[in-house]
Amino acid sequence: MDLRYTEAEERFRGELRAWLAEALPKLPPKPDRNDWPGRRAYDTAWQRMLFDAGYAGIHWPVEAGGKGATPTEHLIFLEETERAGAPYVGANFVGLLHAGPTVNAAGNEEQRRKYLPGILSGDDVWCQGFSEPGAGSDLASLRTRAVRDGDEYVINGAKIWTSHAEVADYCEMLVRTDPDAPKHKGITWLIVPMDTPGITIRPLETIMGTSEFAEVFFDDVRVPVANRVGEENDGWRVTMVTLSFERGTAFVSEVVACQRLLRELAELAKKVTRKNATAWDDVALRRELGHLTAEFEALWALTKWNVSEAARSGMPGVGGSVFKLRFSETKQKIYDLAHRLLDRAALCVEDVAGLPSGELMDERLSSFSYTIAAGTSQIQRNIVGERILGLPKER
Amino acid sequence: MDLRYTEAEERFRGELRAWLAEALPKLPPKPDRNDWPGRRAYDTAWQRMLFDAGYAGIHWPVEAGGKGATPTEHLIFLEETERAGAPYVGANFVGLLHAGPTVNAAGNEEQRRKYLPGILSGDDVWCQGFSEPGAGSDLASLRTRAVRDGDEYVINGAKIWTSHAEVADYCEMLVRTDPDAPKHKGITWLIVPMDTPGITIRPLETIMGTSEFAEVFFDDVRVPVANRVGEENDGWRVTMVTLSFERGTAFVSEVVACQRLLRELAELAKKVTRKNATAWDDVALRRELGHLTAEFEALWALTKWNVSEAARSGMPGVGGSVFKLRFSETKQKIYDLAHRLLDRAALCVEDVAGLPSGELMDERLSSFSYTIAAGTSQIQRNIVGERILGLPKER
Amino acid sequence: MDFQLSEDQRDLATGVRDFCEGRFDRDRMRNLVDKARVPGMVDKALWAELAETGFFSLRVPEADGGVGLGTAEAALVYEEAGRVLLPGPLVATHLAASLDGDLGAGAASGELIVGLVDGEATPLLVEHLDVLDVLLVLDADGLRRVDPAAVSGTAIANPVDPFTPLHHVEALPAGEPVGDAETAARFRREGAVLTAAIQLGIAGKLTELATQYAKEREQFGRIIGSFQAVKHLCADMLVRTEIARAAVYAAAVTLDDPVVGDAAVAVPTAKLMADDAATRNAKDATQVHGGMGFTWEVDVHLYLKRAWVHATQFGGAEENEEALALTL
Amino acid sequence: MDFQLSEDQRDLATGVRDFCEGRFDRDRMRNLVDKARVPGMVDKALWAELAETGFFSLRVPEADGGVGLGTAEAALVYEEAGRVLLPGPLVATHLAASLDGDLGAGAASGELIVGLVDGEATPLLVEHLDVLDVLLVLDADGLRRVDPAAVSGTAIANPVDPFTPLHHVEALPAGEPVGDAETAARFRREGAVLTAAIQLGIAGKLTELATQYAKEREQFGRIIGSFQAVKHLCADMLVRTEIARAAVYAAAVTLDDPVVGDAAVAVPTAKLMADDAATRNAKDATQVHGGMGFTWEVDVHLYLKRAWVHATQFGGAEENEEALALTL
Repeated sequence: MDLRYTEAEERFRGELRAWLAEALPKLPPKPDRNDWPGRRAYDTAWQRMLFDAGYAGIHWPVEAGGKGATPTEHLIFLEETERAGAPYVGANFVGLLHAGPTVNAAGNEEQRRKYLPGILSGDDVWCQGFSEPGAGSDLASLRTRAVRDGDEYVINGAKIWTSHAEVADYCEMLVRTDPDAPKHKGITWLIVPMDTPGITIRPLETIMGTSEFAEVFFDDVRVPVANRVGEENDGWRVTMVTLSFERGTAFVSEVVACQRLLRELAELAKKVTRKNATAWDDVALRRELGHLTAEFEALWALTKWNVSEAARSGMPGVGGSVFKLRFSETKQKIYDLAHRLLDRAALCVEDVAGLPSGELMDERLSSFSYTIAAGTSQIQRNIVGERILGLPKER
Repeated sequence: MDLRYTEAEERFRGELRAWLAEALPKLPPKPDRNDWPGRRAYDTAWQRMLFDAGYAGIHWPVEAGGKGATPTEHLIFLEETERAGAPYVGANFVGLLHAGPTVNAAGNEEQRRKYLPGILSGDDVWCQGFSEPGAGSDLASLRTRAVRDGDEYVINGAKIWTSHAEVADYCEMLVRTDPDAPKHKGITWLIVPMDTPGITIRPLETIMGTSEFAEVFFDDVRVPVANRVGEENDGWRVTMVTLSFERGTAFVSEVVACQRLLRELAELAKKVTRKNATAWDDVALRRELGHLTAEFEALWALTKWNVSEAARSGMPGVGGSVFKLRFSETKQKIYDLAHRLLDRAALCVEDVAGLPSGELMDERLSSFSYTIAAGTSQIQRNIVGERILGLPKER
Repeated sequence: MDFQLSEDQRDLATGVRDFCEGRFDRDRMRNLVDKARVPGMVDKALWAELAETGFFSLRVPEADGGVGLGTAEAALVYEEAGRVLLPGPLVATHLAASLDGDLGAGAASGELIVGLVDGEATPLLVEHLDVLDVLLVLDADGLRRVDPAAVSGTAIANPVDPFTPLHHVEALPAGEPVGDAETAARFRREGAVLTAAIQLGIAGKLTELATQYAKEREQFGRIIGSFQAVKHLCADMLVRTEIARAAVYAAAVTLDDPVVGDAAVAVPTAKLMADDAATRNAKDATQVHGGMGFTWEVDVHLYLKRAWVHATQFGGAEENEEALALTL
Repeated sequence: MDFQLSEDQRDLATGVRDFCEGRFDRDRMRNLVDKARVPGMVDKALWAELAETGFFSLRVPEADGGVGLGTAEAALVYEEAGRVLLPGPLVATHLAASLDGDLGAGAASGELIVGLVDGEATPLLVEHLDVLDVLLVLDADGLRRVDPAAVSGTAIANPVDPFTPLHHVEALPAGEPVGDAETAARFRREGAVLTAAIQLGIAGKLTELATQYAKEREQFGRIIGSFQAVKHLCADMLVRTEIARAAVYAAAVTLDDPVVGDAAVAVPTAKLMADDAATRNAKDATQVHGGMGFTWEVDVHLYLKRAWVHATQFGGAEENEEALALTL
C-alpha cells in the first residue's frame, strides 16, 4: 500500500500543471447554459487545446491516437484539471468515454480510421442512444427496431436521456435487430450520423427548467450496414466491453469538486447569521460538515484503491457500484446541508443577499438525479448484493 | 375530531386513578428479573388485585367475565396504569390478550367455562406456542405435527420464543394436522396443559444475558380432542380472529413510557458534563430530543386516531403496521440517543457514577428486538405496501 | 373522545376536494405554470371562488358573516389546497380574516389579497408581492400592516417554486400596527398548523403519485411496485403521511379546545412532522419515478418545490425542535 | 502510487488470519465467554502466542528486536484481530512497545500486559484491570505509568461486552511520566488507527455473518437473501466496510509516510468511518438474523458489543467530526 506517486507520475503532474496554468487563461468566456451551439464550441475548443498539447484521449491506447496513460496518470489528469478549474469533458463525453473506446475495441480498421481522429481533435461530437422511454434500469429491454434492407438498416423507435443531441454529429446506438431472440441476444450497435433524414429531437425539460437531455425519435432512418460495430445481434456484448473501460476514475472530478464545495460551505457557514450567532457556531451543523469531510476523504481513498486495482489487473474492479452508492447519497447530503445553511435564501435559484444560492440550489435540484442516473441506487444495491456478496437473484 | 373525553370517560379515569393510588402501595416488592416463579407470583397477584377491583379483562366482553370497556376506556386504563407505575401485564399477557379472547370467540361453552375465569382471576398463566425455529416471519409454515389418535392428539415438534413457559399452566398452540393441505389450511388451534408428559423447556438466552424466552419441545405429547378450539384444520382462521381483537391499544403503555423516558433523558443531559458544558448545552443533542418529543407526541395522536377508528368500526384499523413501523424505529432512536448521552458509561449495564446506565443499556439491547418481533419492519413495510397501498405482491 | 372526522367534517373534506379538483385540476395547474403565468401567480378569478367557498372566512364567526367553523375544519380545507397545489397567500389571507375592521372583512371576502412576511427572517423575501393588496409583517412585538406598493424590492427571476414568486427586500416600511404580541403569537400558531395541513396534503398526494406510478411502470418484466425496494419506499411515504395527519389534526383540535393538549407541544410537532413528510416524500417520490422524476413534465418536482417553500414558513425544523426540547 | 496490498502485505494478512482462526477459533472464543471466563478476560497462554507472532513488536525496529514493519502492516494485523474478536488490551500493549526501556521491551515481548485509559474521560473506566501489569494514563500533557495494584476501583459486574471487563475508578494515582505531550498525541493517532482497524475487521466479519445467514435461511419458500429488503441491508453493510477499509488503510499509510496526506484529516476519518461501519453493521446484521439475532448463541451481539467498546476509544464520533470540521 503506497500512496506516494512515482517520480514519473510526479513529472506528469508537474508538466500538466504547468500547461494548465498557461492554457486556461486562453479559454474563451463560458457560454450560457442553454446555448447549445455555444457549449459545443466551447467544449470542443477545449478538446482541441488538449489535442494540440498531446493530452487528448489521455486513457486511450497509443495505437488509437491516445496517450496510453495508466489509470493513475488518468487520475492525476482528472484531479489536476478539476483543481485548476478546467472545463468539463462536456460535449466530448460520449465520444471520448464511450463511443471512441468502443469503436477502437470492437470496430474494424476502417471505422477506427474514420471516427477516432475526429473525437480526439474535437471536430466530432457524439451522443448516445441507449435508453428508451420503456427501458430505464432495464436497458436490455429496448425496443427501437433496425431492419436490414440490403446494405442498410432502417431504424424506427425512440431514445431518451440523450445529452447534446441537438449539436452532435454522430449517435452511438443500440437497436433491436432480432425481436425473437432473448432480450440480450437480439441487439446491435450502430453508428448513426445525426444529419440522417428521419431523426427528430425533442428537448426534455429537467426539474431545473433546463434542457440537458432530449428524446430522439427515429422514423425510417437509414444507415449503411458499414456503420455497424461488431456483429449483428452482438451489440450487448459490445456494450459490455465499453463498460470495462471504466478504471475507477469515473468520479475523480466529482470528489475533488465536493471537497472544494465543503470548504466553501464552511466559509458560508461562518458568514450567515442566525439570531445572534453564525451558522458555524451551531455545533450540529459543524459536526455534519465534519462528517461529510470524512466521507469525501474516504471516497478519495477508495478512488485510489479502485484505480490501483484497475492498474494492477487491467480490469475494472467490482468497486464501481460500491463507490457510486456511497458517493451519490453522500453528495445529496452536501446539498441538504447547503439548503439548511441557506435557509430562506434556498427559495431562490439565483444569488440573493450575497449568498451563492444560485449555483447551490441549481446543483441541489440536479443532485436528485445522482441516485437515479446510470443505475438507480436500488439497482446498485442489487449488483452489490448479487455480484459481490453472491446473494441469490430475485427470480 | 374531538379529543375531549366524555364525562363517563373522565369518571372512569377518576375512579381508576383513585383505586391505583390506594392499591399500588400494597404491592409486594418486585422480584428479581430471573426469578420466574417470583415473577409469576408478582404478576398474578396484581391480576388478582385488578380482578377484585373489577378491572380484570378490561376489554373482554361482559359475558366472558370482563368489563366490556370501550377501546377509549381501554386506552385510559393502559395510560393511567402506566402513569401510575403499575406492574405490566407480564405473565398474564398471553391469557388476557390472546388465549382468553380466542377461547371466548372461537371456543365452546365448556371451554369458556373451564378456562376464562382462571385467566381473569390470575390463577392460570398461559404461554404461546406459535412460532417455530424454521417459521419466523412465515408463521404459517409451521411444522409441529399433531396426529389424531382416538380421542387424543399426539403432538411432536418444537416451538420457540415462548415467554413464561417455565411457569405457565397452559399453552395456546398452533399445530399442523394436515400436512398435505396448503399451508394455511392444515393448522389446528389446541390448548395444551404444560404439565402434560413429553414437554421439555429449554431457556433461550437473549443478548442481554436474560432468559425471557424458551424453546419448548413436544415429544409424543397427548392432549384430549376436547382441547381443540374451533374445527380441525381451521386454526389459521381462529388465529386471525385473535388478531382482530387489537383495537389500537397495543402500544399505549409504551408510548407513555417513552414520553417519560424523554423527560428523564433531558434531565440526564442537564446533569452529564462534557468538557466545560453539559450535554444539554449541545444544540444537536437538544434538537434530537426535541425531534423525538415530536415523534412521540405524533404517535400518541396516532394512537388516539386508531383507537377512535376501532371504537367506531368495531374492527382494528389498518393503522397497526403503520404505527408499529414508526414506533419501533423511533424507540430505537431514543436508545441511540441515551447511548450517546452516557458516553463511556454506556459500556456498563449497571448504574455507574450516578448515571442510570443499568436500565438504559439493558433497554437499549432489548430495543433491537422491536424491529424484529411480531413481524419485522421488512414484513410490516410489505403489509403497508400491499394491503394499504395495493401494490402487487412479489410473486 | 372520538378522534375521527365527524360526518360534517367528512362532508366538508369531500366537498372541498371536489371543488379543488374541479376548479384547479391538473390541466389548470400545469397551464398556469407552463403557459399562462400571471403576476404574483394568483389567478384572481380563482381567488374569488376560493373566497366564496369560504377558504378565508371559514373561522370567522357566523355573526360576523363567516362560516363559523374551527381550526380542525380549516386544517381539512388546507390539506385539500395542498393536494392540488393551490397557489397564493392562502394562509396569510385566512389569518388576516380574523383581524378587525376593513382589513379582516376584505380578507374574508376575497377583496383583499393579503400576504405575510416574517420581519425577522434573513434574507427578507416577500412572496406574491405583485398581487398583494396588503402585506402583513410579523415580528415578536406584533403585527404591522404595510402597503405593498411602498415596498421596494428586487424581483427574483428564478424562484425555486415557480408558483411562489419572490421579491428580495432590504428593508420594510414601518407600516401601521394591526395586532399586538399576542395576536402575533396566535398568527404563528395558527399559521404553523394551517401550513402543516398544506404539507400534509402535499405528502399524501406524493404518496399517491408514487404509488400510482409504481403500479403502472414495468421493468425487468415486472410492475416495479412489486419490488421490495420500491414498495418499501412507498410504504415509508404512507407512514410519514399518516403520522403527519395525526399530528396536524391533533394540533388543530388543540387550538380549538386548549384543554385537550398543550399547544406548545402540539403545534411544533405538527409543523415538524408535516414538513418532514412533505419534503422526504418528495425525495422518495422522485426516486420511485426514476428518470421521469427528474423531468419538468412530471408533477413531482412542483410538489417538492412547494414543500420547500412551506418548510420555511412559520417555523423551520431546527426552530421547532428547539422549542420542543424546551418543553421537556 | 499503488494503493493495493503488496505481496508481503497479502502474505502477512493471510498468515495472521490463519493464526487467528487457528488459535482463537469460534469454539475457543465461545468457550471463553460461555464457559471459562478468566480474570481480565485475557488468556495468558494466548497472549504469549500473540507476542511471539509479533502482535506487539510489529513496529519495533528490527535493530531493537522487533519485526520492523509499519502502521500499514499493523492495521492489517489488527483488522484480523477484530474479525475473530481477540480480547485484551491489544492496542495499548502494542503502543507501549514503542516506549523506551523495560516497559517497551516487556510490552513487545508479551511479558507485560499493558492497559491504557484516557485520564480525561468521565466516568473513568479501566479495561481488563485484573490482568494488567502496567496501566498507562493518557492526557493532554503526556503519558503516565501507573501500577495497576495501586488503582482502587469498583468492578463492574455487568459490562456490556463480556470480553471487556471494567473497573470504575474515582481517581488514579499520580504515577510516573513515561512520555511527553508529543508521545501522547502520537499514541492518540496510532491508537485511533489501530482501533479503527479492529472495527474494520468487525464490520467485515458482520457483513459475512449476515450474508451467510441470508444465503441459508428460508422463509416463504425462498432464501431470504433473495428478498431485496434483506439483500440491500447486506449491500449497505459491504459498502460501509469498503469505505472504512479505504479510510483505515489510507490513514495507516499516512502515518508511515506523512507526505502522502494530512494525518489530521486521515486519522479522524478512519476512526469515524470504521466506528460507523462496525456499529451500524452490527445493527443490520442483527436485523438480518431476525429473532436469532436477539439470542446469545448467535455471535452477532458479541461483535456489536465489542464495536461499542472500541467506538469510545481514542475519539468518539462527535469529537472526530468536530476535529474534521476544523480542518475545513
